[in-house]
Amino acid sequence: MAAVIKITRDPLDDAAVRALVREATHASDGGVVTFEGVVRDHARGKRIRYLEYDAYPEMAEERMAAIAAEVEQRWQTDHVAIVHRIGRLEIGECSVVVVVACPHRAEAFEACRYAIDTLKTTVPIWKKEVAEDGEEWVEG
Amino acid sequence: MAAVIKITRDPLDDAAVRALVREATHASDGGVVTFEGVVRDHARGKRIRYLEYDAYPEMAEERMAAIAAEVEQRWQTDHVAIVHRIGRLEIGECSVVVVVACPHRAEAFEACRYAIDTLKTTVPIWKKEVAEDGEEWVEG
Amino acid sequence: MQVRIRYFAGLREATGIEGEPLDVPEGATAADVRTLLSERYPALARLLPPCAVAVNRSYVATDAPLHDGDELVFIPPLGGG
Amino acid sequence: MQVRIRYFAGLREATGIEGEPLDVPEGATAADVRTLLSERYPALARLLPPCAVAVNRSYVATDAPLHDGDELVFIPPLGGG
Repeated sequence: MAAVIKITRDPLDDAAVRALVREATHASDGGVVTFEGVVRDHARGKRIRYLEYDAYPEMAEERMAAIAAEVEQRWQTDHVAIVHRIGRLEIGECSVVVVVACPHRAEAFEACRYAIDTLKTTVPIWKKEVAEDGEEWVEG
Repeated sequence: MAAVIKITRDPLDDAAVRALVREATHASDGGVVTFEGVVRDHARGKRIRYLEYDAYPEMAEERMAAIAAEVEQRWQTDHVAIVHRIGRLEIGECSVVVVVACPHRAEAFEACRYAIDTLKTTVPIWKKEVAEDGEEWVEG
Repeated sequence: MQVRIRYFAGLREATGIEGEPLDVPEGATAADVRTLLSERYPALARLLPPCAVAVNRSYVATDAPLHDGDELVFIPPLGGG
Repeated sequence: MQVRIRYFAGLREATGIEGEPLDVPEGATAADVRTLLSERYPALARLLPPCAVAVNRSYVATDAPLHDGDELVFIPPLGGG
């Protein structure tokens, strides 16, 4: 398959996450690792009300596809899904899902970890924390 | 919460996996890592028809609880679910689910990896591969 | 004294039973039981040597002495995950 | 020559627009545009220095020369994940 890559405004709810896991998992895969980023109720000592994500969508999807291509080369799997939601997200909602399916689990863990780490440092997506005492675009 | 620990004969289907992710994830958690073991269509050069898992259930659940306790101590999270299915499993079905939710993703990845690695080497569960040309209880 | 044996996986298939009570001499060890069972069930003779030993759900050394009422399980190479 | 600027996140809030065409001299660089924009939008003066630069969706050095028709985006510190 080609990797599933998407910037979306749709909720990454249970059905959406399971659909990604199913799309990524093939009959040759024995281990599937899924990372979900979830909106926390506090950060930097502040109580968060909600988050607002923005992206440079065309470039973000190109960078995410580049990550999937690197994963494919280094871990020999193209069974990868990387989806990031933008717009307003409430506490407990999922901002990003990365799924990697491999024949064996070690590769799936490494590749999934690599993908989310690299996403955070290279993909043009931004986060505004709306806290009880103000709002701010924050790094990380 | 107390960790969710279970040996079960019920399918680990989409609804079951999502229920575990939801049980594990709390408002303080920003990263959730889920490992799913899936029945592959081949192993050791054989085409697999299905697998049969067996367990020493009381001891298996005790060992799984011990893994969760170690995770709690080392990574400071008790937001852990470890569930292993036994009985007959078809290709593509899920045999084991490990979910770890943490404030930050590095801990969630490490703890989830530790839990499944330790499960494989310490929890009394066995696997019979039923292949096209015979069946065998196999290690690993 | 008497211990309770339970069989799982290949050991259950080889014996055809889920478990059984077993009379053993005072001070007997899991290694002694292994010898005894290998005689009773020839199919176990090649299956037991690679097994670990659990007594009352904890891994123990093969030469640890058993006690009356113990639950003894031979643990074949693991296949979970 | 003319380049097209697009604004995201804090830069969009500071300018109040999604983007704009911008006439720049031949050989101008992203650094030159940064100076120009900081004068036009005082609110950008403190936001642009930490930004990386993307031209036509690829990261480039701040002093790389721009070309007519380029899409130029200043990339504030990332917050994805």
